[in-house]
Amino acid sequence: MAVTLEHPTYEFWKLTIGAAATIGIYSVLYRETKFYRFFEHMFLGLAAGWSITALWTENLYQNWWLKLVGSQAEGTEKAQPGYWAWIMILPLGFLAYTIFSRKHNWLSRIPIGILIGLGSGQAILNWFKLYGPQIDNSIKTVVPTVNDSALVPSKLGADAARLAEIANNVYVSQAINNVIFLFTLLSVFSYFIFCTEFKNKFMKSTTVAGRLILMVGFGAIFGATVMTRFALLIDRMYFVWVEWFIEKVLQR
Amino acid sequence: MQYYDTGKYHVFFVLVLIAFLMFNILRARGGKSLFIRRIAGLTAIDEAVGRSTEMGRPVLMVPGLSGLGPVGIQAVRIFAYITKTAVKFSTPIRICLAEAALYSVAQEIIKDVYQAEGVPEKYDPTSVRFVSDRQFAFAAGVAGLIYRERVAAAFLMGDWFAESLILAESANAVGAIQVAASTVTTQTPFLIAACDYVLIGDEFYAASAYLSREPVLVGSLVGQDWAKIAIVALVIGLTAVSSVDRRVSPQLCLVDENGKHGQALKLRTIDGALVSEEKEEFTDPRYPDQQFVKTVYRPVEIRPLEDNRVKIAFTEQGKVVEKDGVFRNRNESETWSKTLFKPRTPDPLFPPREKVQEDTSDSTNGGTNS
Amino acid sequence: MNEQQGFFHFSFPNGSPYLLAWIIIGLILSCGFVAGLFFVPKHLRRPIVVTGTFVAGFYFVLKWLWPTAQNYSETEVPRGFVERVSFNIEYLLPFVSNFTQVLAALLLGLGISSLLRIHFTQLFKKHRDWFFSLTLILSMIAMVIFGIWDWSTRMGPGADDKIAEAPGFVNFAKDLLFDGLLINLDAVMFSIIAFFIFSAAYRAFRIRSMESTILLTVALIVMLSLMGAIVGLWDDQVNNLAKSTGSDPGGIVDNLRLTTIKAWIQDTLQIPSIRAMDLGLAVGGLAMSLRLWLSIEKGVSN
Amino acid sequence: MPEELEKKKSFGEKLQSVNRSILYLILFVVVSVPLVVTKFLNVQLRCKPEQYTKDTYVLLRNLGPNDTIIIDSGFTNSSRGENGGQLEALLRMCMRQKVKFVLFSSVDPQSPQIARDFIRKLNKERRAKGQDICRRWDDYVEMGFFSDSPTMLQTMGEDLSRAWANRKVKDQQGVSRDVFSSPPMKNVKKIEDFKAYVTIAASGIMPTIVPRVGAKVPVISMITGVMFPEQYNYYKSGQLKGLVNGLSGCVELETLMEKGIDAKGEVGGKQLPMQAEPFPGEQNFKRGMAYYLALHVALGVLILAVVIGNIGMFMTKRSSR
Repeated sequence: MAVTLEHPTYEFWKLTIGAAATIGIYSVLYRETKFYRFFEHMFLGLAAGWSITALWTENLYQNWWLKLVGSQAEGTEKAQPGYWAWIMILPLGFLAYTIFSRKHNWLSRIPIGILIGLGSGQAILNWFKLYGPQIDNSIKTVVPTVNDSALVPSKLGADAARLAEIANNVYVSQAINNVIFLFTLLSVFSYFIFCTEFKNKFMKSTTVAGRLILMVGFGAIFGATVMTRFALLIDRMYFVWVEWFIEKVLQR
Repeated sequence: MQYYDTGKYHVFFVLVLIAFLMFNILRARGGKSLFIRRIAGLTAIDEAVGRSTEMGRPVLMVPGLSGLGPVGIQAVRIFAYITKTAVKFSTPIRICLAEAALYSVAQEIIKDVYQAEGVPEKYDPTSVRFVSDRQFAFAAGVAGLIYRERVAAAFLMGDWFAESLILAESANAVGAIQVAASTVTTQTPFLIAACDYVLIGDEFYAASAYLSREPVLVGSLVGQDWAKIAIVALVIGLTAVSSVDRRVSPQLCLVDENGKHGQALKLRTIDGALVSEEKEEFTDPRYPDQQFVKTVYRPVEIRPLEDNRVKIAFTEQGKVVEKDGVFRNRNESETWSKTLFKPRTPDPLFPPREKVQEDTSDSTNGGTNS
Repeated sequence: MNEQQGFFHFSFPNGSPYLLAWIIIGLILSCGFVAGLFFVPKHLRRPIVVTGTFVAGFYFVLKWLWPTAQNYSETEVPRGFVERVSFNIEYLLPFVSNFTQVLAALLLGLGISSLLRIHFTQLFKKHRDWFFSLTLILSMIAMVIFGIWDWSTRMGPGADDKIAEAPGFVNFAKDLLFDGLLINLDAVMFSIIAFFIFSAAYRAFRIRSMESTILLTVALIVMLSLMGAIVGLWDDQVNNLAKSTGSDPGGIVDNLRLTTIKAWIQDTLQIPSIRAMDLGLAVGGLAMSLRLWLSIEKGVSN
Repeated sequence: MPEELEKKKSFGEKLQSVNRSILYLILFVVVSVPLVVTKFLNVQLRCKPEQYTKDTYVLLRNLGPNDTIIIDSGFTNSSRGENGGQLEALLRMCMRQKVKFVLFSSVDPQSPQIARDFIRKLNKERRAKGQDICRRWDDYVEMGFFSDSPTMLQTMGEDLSRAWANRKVKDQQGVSRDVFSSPPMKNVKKIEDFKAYVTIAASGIMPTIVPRVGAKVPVISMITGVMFPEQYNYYKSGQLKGLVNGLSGCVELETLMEKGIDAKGEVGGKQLPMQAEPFPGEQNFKRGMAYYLALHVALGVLILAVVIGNIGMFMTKRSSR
């Protein structure tokens, strides 16, 4: 049988190297050792190397080279013409490297300026698409539309029409929640007003409340994030203990 | 496209915000002095730099993974100010970047700072360094630098992602003062947990204005406040409107049947009365032997008009009735308002265009090759 | 390609001599243009940069403001001026995106050169860390060589499958460097955060001030609500309570469920607070983009 | 720190200032042990699916062999702990329901490779079980990595045929052919023809995707817990049709695959017609459940540590009074 990338012996050594790297990096938790430094620099080197590789294989080849020289017909695919004008981007790009010259480094600002322009233009273009719905969604009804029950009735066993009715009415409790929602939004906003120092008592307290409620949001984020971090650690440990040690070394 | 995606008024709204910004920028440029309130975290900068001067250890500045964009450049502007202070005490600085383009900008800006302070010879080009554009390689590299050079102050400001805590805790471990700011709200709590001073949210954009007091920046900061107030006003106003009219005027709204997609839409007025309803027997392929009955609410036609108004035709006791009404996203479970923005049904206002002959569409359009 | 008669065209079929000729001409032309820039007088420099920035941004701003016809498709003829313009805006989009990527990609060298500069100096000055700098440089070179080589072996129909059956040395090398090392190093560095979060939480979560207390409490609730077993036990208690009080499960008792409490916190407090913060940042970002686009931000274009 | 200093400390102070490396060691142990335990005697903890997970499941479970979805898998090994389980569950559902999918990544160039490995792994399983496997070109196509996702997605949202013009994918013989000629794209002419756009990522790419394609195709986001609160906004504002929250979300999905959702929306309920069937007789609890116990223990220990720290603080306060 030909030795493939799935060959057990190869896989074993691959995983072993992975495990070694794991321990090497974790050693920094104890202190910054030579062991860590070695893996850190290897990491940086590999990363840089991969960036260069990907620069050609993932980006320039597809987006520049093929467009420049075109392609022959292949399979069911018809040939693509080459657009010679793409060559003109090279000198423009290399203008950026004038940054190392003391005399002409202003030229490097041309390509960079263009990139900045493109970036900020797109930011303006997508601004409302991104934040509009969020504003739109902050508009809630603060007056209940029905008074028959304060709480939202149970949805269990309700038929579609009833569900729709529940979904489309604002009950007293919801109205209260919406008021809280609105207050939260406004108080946090008030905390981020910079052009004035709030003098009157109400606004002062609102600002303080805004900061406190922010902490609620942060707390929730923290709680949610802890799960991810632990999940990733667990996965690493799973790799080291189960996938490598138990399954490969102990062959269980 | 925005006209159809979000309606004219939304574009108008953004234009208003932009107008506020420009107006205030011009006003400030015109020499009008504007007030900015104190921002707590920023007063710590001098303290931190001073401390690292005493200890003779470098000041570390990292803009996270920010690329060449608003955030990254904003961060570098703040670093420029910090560098200015550091140059005064000739404290060594380290700026670690994760993007090549931003690296070149930062190098320029920092070099200019040394020039402006009259000590261009003191500028060490390796003090501004590109570490890696790969998130965790970057984190590993900067963490290593923190441990090796035992930085005395760390400024972590910009687009922070998972790596934030790695750097914050490493810096904490070597006992550095840390001032942090993140535009990525999900990372702020960790910076709060691990750092000494944190600029929350918008304070990051306020910082450079606060520090440099440049008219343009101050003006735009005031403009930002106006814009925020405008947003608040919009929210309050529309809340009031919606609360009232939702209370009094019956409106149309579409309900997606038990949350599933691609199902018949139900049409009812806001006071709960059904507009059009048919009972329908159906079988589910999964249970061939059983018959189910469901009520189907099927508008005949939904034609979007401008700014969220739609005309709806539906059958009422057999005959077709037309109504039009305003649609606003009333409760989060509803998602139709998004689909209403872009009409699915061909719009009668736009009769189909005539077709061009095939395959003359390519070339003749420099390099577009779409 | 029925327009091959005539010397000037924007595009030529792959491998045609005209294409090569025009590529060379294009190169000469653009180099000439760039060379011309070297002799631009001082007072014209800023205007050039500013114009470049403005024009680049203007495309998207125009795309934003210009009314776009519905269901644009290349096979249709525009009606009137407005549609013609909007059609062209749409038509340019892929080109602009490509242009952005390529230009941004060409700048990577700046970063790499900075990296190499630092480590080569360490290497040649026999700095105490010279060995590690050597490691960095070697692993970088190795990755580039094997990365590109491996990629080139995967060109052409069926190559991937052939390699899957009988990979060559280069494929092993790349697999080892990339999947074996780089990917794992990524994962390790990511997972190490768990340790830091642990120590940070232990240090920071003290009931000292109002703020930290709130942070702590909410975090605890959310954490508990992520532990299915805990949630299960808790909900059982709530169900029993509901039964004993005889209230329907949708009723008031239901609000005591851990997930309900968490959901309430998220919907009523977290969402608006974070949203307000995000909108603040959004406005800041808008202002910054505007300043950058119009080049009134100091230090970047002047 | 030196011994004598250690001695001077009161018990309360000690509780407050446990050495970092000790904390790290504790965490290391409490994470490792449960994993091994689960490995050998598979523990199954209970779990209560959230509404957004249910939405996801309902949407995906009701797809059929003629439906095509987009799987935008943007994660690398570094977030495998959460996204890996999610992708595994998703692929299992697709394979069992014969749902066709278009696989690409708008986030990271390596992600396609990772996804490929997952498919290979699952196919190995299916072969072992004697089920038919999921074939490239017939059942799914790989579009690779879109290096400039924002603009690519923009174009996709506006005109798919233009966005994917001249995009080649490999067929079973490995010959590159036009993507639109592949079986999964049989019924797909424009973005609306996809039944869902499922993105699995560790980064906040939702702001990129939602405004560009969100209005035209139901977007489902399988995300790490970190991104959850941010993405939850999009779910609440209806821009996301489904959401899977990290590891717990993954376990929820597995639970739903085991139990299904009935007409009333109850998990494991029997009221017909089911909103979403379970997968009876299949092995539904996989990676998610393998990690679940360890997660519980780790979180427990974290809470304990916080409590101990606070106790220590109060003890010192009292003694200083």
